[in-house]
Amino acid sequence: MTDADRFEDVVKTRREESFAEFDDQHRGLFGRFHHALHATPSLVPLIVLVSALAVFGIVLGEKFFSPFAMTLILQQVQIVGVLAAAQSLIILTAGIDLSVGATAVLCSVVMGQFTFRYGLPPVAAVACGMAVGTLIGAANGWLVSRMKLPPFIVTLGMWQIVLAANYLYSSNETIRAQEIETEAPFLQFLGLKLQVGGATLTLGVVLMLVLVLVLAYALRSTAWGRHVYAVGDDPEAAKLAGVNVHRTLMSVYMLVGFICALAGWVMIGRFGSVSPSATTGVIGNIQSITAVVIGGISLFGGRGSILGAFFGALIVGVFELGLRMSGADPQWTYLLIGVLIIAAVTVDQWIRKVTA
Amino acid sequence: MTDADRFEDVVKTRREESFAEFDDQHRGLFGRFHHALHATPSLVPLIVLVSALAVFGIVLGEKFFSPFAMTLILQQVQIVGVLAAAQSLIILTAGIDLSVGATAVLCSVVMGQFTFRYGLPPVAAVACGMAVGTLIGAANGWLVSRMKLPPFIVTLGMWQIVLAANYLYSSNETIRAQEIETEAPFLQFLGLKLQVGGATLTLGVVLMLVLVLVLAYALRSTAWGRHVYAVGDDPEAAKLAGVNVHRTLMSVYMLVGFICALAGWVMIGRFGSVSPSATTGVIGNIQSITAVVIGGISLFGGRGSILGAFFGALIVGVFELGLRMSGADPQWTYLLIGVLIIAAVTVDQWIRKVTA
Amino acid sequence: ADISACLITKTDTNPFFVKMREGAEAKAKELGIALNSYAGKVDGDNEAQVSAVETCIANGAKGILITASSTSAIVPSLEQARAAGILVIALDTPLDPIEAADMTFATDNFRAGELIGRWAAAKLGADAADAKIAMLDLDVSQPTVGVLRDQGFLTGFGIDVKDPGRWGDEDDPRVVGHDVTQGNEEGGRKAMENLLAQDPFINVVYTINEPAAAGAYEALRSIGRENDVLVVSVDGGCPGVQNVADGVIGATSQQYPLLMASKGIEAVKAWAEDGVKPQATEGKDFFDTGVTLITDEPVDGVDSITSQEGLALCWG
Amino acid sequence: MTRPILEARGLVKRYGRVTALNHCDFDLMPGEILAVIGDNGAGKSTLIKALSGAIRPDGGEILLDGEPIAFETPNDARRAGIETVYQTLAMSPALSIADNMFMGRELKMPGILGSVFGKLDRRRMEDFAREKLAELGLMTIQNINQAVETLSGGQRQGVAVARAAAFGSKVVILDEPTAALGVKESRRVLELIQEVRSRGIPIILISHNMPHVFEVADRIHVHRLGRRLCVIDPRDCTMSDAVAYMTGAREPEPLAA
Amino acid sequence: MTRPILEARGLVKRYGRVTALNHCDFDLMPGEILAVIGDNGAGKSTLIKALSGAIRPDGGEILLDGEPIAFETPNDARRAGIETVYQTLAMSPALSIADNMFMGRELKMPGILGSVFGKLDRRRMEDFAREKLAELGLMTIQNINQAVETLSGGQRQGVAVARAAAFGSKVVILDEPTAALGVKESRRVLELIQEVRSRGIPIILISHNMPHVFEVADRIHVHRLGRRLCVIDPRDCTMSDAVAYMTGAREPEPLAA
Ligand SMILES: Nc1ncnc2c1ncn2[C@@H]1O[C@H](COP(=O)(O)OP(=O)(O)OP(=O)(O)O)[C@@H](O)[C@H]1O
Ligand SMILES: Nc1ncnc2c1ncn2[C@@H]1O[C@H](COP(=O)(O)OP(=O)(O)OP(=O)(O)O)[C@@H](O)[C@H]1O
Ligand SMILES: O[C@@H]1[C@@H](O)[C@H](O)OC[C@H]1O
Ligand SMILES: [Mg+2]
Ligand SMILES: [Mg+2]
Repeated sequence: MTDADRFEDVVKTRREESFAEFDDQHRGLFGRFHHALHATPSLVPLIVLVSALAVFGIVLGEKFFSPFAMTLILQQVQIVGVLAAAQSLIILTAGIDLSVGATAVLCSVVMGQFTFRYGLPPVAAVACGMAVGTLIGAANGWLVSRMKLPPFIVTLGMWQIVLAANYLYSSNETIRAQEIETEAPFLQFLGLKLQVGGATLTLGVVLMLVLVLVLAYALRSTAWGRHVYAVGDDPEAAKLAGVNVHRTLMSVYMLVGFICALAGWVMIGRFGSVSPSATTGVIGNIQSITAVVIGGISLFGGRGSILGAFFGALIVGVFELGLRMSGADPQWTYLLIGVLIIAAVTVDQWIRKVTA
Repeated sequence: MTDADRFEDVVKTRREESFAEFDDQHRGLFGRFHHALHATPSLVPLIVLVSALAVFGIVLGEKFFSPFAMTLILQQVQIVGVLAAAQSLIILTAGIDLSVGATAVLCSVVMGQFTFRYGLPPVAAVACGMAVGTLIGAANGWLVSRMKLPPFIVTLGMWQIVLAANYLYSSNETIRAQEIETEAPFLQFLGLKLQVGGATLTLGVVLMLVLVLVLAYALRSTAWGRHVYAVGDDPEAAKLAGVNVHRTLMSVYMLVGFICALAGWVMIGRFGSVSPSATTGVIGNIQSITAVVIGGISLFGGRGSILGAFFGALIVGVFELGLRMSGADPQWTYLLIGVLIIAAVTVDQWIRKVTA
Repeated sequence: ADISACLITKTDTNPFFVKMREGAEAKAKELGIALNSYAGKVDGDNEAQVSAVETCIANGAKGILITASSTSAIVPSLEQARAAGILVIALDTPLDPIEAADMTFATDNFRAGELIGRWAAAKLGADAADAKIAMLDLDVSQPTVGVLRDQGFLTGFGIDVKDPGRWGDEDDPRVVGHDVTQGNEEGGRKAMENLLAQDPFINVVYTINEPAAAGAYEALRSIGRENDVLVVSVDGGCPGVQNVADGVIGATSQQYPLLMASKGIEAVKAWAEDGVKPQATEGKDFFDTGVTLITDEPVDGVDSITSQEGLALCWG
Repeated sequence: MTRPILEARGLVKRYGRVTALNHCDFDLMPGEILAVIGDNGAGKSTLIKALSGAIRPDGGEILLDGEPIAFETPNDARRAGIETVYQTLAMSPALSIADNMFMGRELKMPGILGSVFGKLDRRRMEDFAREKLAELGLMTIQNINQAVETLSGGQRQGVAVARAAAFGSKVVILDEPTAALGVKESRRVLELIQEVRSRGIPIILISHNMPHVFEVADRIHVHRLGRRLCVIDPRDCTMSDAVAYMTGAREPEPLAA
Repeated sequence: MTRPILEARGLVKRYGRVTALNHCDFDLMPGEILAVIGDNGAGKSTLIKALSGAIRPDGGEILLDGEPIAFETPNDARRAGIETVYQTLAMSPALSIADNMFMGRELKMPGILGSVFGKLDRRRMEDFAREKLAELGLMTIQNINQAVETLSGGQRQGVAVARAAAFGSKVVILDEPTAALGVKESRRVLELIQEVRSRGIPIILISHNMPHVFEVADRIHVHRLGRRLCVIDPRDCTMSDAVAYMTGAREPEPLAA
């Protein structure tokens, strides 16, 4: 061994070492708050949500703070909420899905038409709807993962295909609520109401809540969830680290297709009827992406929590109902919602910054 | 100096060295093609474009290959083409602009209303339109660069704000082509026609072509262009390397706002009238993004060329006209365009792969 | 004001609805009623209308005036509203079933189409047998107004429409094709160009509304065919009637949104104060606010007024 | 003569106009530490990427235990027991240290929680990660749940090395594992390498640190201009010889070592 | 006694619960090569990021030529003549070598082409880049228009070092410039450092390579647990002393060097 090597001898003998520690400078209430924000990123949209509720509550009084209005918000966001859960999954993988809304509408049409056109039992028709959704998701996933096409383009194309197929297949005929109610009430299952005082919860709302919680658990606490984040963070690194990127992406896209079909079923519950021209087909994608981004999930993938997306959907819902109830003119409402979208994210950024 | 260091002595004496060279294995035609593809990424969408032209030409014959139909495509894509040029700039910085279409429409309304409501000379009204566009761009840029908000959210909010402002300001009143023609023909300036045989070029088309070429030059051959790419590639690295990221982003967003205003002027030329409810306000963003992505610019920024985006816009234009001429009904056209968007990008990926 | 009412339109990006709202607002002010207006984001936006109805219930409105985007899908929500004691009036577009509203104040859209169809056929005379017709419709989702006017036009022109519930299924060779316009100038021009590329000898153009007609005219003008093609439309907005006067549009069917709106507001007041519901037009199941053909080249067998007269009645 | 456990014949890899591997041969013997040295850009990383399934070579073949193999993905190689630390480290920046160490081989909770609900055993993974980092002397890591992107350059490298050493079963490949490491941490990595070898697992070590290479390697593969120039025995050669070969200052005798 | 050209007093920087700089002092004398050594994660990179405007410290002050300064961006530091090679290299992966070297200080064509049309002088920039790389002995780079992301780890580092050395006018800061470099390339960097110093420009060199540090440094700043532990003179101390200080095996006498 040569001379110059010997300086390494110093480190050859091991000493007792402990992990470095410094005084924690951020004690007290602010320190805790600070730490909580770091540990739970979805806290920020939650704060924005609570503030929005407070402001409208003060302006509109008990008309707004009634159990009726509060649960009405949940009912009004249930479709977007379910779609936002699906969209979150895709965005976490650094993708984007423009076809979610159209898929939901097509699936609801399949559920309806399979029952009324082909006389399938409603349960089977609902299952077929789920299958169609999952298949569409699988097609998206395969194009993204195997053919390496950009998700934006794949789902843009799929959006148009699904929407046009939906119009063509249904001949644009609405199945009326009255018919469904008498002949296939199961289709409206998710519209069942649980009334507690003035508060009204539908099964669709319950489904949304359960879905969000289950997905939050899966993303946080299972290997699959970790893989979803890793793939979104850096797919190349994930592949080298031994994640089966293809399988992860396929599972995400198929699950998303399935959730979209659920959203389609929720739509039947909420509107009673099956309508191929439901606007969700056209603007469901932008609505769900808005919720996701307001909820703090990065469009570049790998960062954010699905709870955040849910709060994002609620934030928009609160703004919309609040503004409508204050009687703002529709264009002013749109304009204000535009302002508030930007403001919500500004507040989010600001909170993150002062507590960084 | 110790013993072990001495191995470095070998490299202390410098020897004549030349850069490593290997046999170029890719000679011949394929080799050149191969190299050209690598050097010029916009070649791939160009190939897709030419193939699409060829296919429709074979199917439809000279009806399609007429100077009339060929220049009609240019006229039909002129607005999307201009917006796609703007969108490319933003996407190169790893942003996205959902407000381009709405901004164009608002600017055209400003040009019209300033002339007819306030009696400004048309030239001044056009200048005001440009100023409004640039201001909107500046607002977007400031929120993105200074407030560090995600471009998607900023421009989503701005889209709603601008669109609503457009309806509110104009009370949705159209200014008729006949009125403009008699009282303020300058507003329709970009609609002027250059007729050569059956071919019809408008000044708007010429503007689009010049704009694309100028931007291509600026991106490729000026320091500003390099900075745009660097900011999109890795803003952190660009900042550390000495790029003024804020100034670069502001310049891009303001320029984009200005180009949107140009698109608004092009719209007046094309439609003759000024209409606040033009569809471009609602779907101009998706159309331009589609063109950009089909043209091979990465949504993650820093990669791609603006010429590609222009070819992307043409590809969609060719598909649309070709399908309509073959008599496909609108719903099927819609569906097929979805398929073709995916197919175009698949071919693009495939060419890149076999020549990688 | 302790009486409050809601106006829910399909969108508020269409001058038709903008004027309707202005009419309602003016009347509401006059009668001392508080009016909240809502609108969908795009044509066909049922979701936004459902949310709007729910908001009206939460706000304790006395009456809802609605132009339904989806005539049947909105019905369950309106039933809820009626159950809460709210008077529901359908404007412009009848609900499905029509009894889902307490009353309907509307144009007969099929008839509006039929009038311009008959006019165009009569204008062409014998040439109608080998006309080449371009159909510029609203949207691929085939909203009901669009279908009714399209099918009305074809019926009036003497073409077998097959299923009257959808456009595009007829097989008469005189129909060159359908394309969609989104009801504005931009869409009108592009759709016209597309159909002209398909068949340059088109000589009759049906358009869903007047902005689409103006766009189609620009496309015709750019190839110098503006003088030998008949363009017909529906609406009767002031710019549209002016376009009839200028020869851009041959004939248009005028409807009366301000009338619908003011009638609706009056009905709400009557309901809130005296508990009475409005009555339908004799012999119809709705209150017909009327439709009038406007043209400066009248033909035999179709009643019409001139553009000069039309301008006095136009809206927007 | 024993068979190589991993060998490659005539590997070729081109990137556009750049030739990264130019008919390259390679042999790894059972139980040995094989160092790979060469100039920057000589093609060392490309070689090991080909061996570990991260890229597919344009030509040539790879044999594991004498059998030709074609890994489609790094996962295939991993399943065959080949564990690699890439020069780029291959970590998910936003995930924690423990998440990264167990990526693709997460530990589940015992019982129904793990088997049915797939719940991860955070605690066990964190403890394991902390222990492995302590073994490498990386005591400046203050928080095991820190995202990898917030680690210093050397800390990050330490995590990657700890991962490979902990899980490799057949071959461990290390591409410049000590480049960003401090004196103490490098020393620990060298010890770790020797410990892994003493478990009978052969190691491929790419390094620019000649004293380290000569200290631990059994054989040294000298890479130059995309191919194996020669293989030398550190007991027969000096560092100066090695450097002279790899920089092209001297030509090796035909069939060296 | 001469004034330090660049100094820092009591710098503090925290990341959430992690303390990266803990009341750290720093001095750089005119014309010297100052080495900074320390364990992984000791806070060396954080220190130089604070000095070069890449991060803003939570506390403490920085003085340039005795004047307090507060750089808002790296650009400010650069304009003041401080050129830095960051550990992460700070390059735009998709851009070419020449583009990266001239980022922010591009050369324009002579005449109207340059002044009015802002046309870049590609040729001149490429020739310059090629020449600087050749000086570092990076001869494996086959194509000067290659995107930086396609370079090997060492090649990439070489480009960053060449950039800083070519443009630094007041202070040059190098954060582990030779970590990924080969023997020959590292040697060239050391020569380059000495050459820069001979131009009268002081240099801060962070490195884990003790022989290199002791070969070129005039003074050595030993960093430990987020602060300066001591400054030692390489002529009075051995490498073993240095390593003992930085790893905490030995405590320095108060006020060493
Ligand atoms: N993805 C790629 N595209 C183009 N060229 C590449 C790519 N990857 C590597 N190269 C080129 O291949 C050659 C070999 O690179 P490689 O990374 O294998 O070198 P290395 O021997 O590992 O160097 P170092 O010691 O610096 O890590 C280099 O010239 C490099 O520029
Ligand atoms: N952005 C960040 N967020 C959180 N912690 C950080 C961040 N950057 C650095 N740190 C922490 O600060 C400490 C000092 O990091 P730094 O990069 O300065 O170390 P270093 O001395 O340069 O180490 P090395 O020699 O490994 O490069 C480390 O514990 C690191 O984990
Ligand atoms: O009647 C309305 C019509 O005038 C407008 O143009 O489109 C929507 C219709 O409901
Ligand atoms: Mg390498
Ligand atoms: Mg460091």
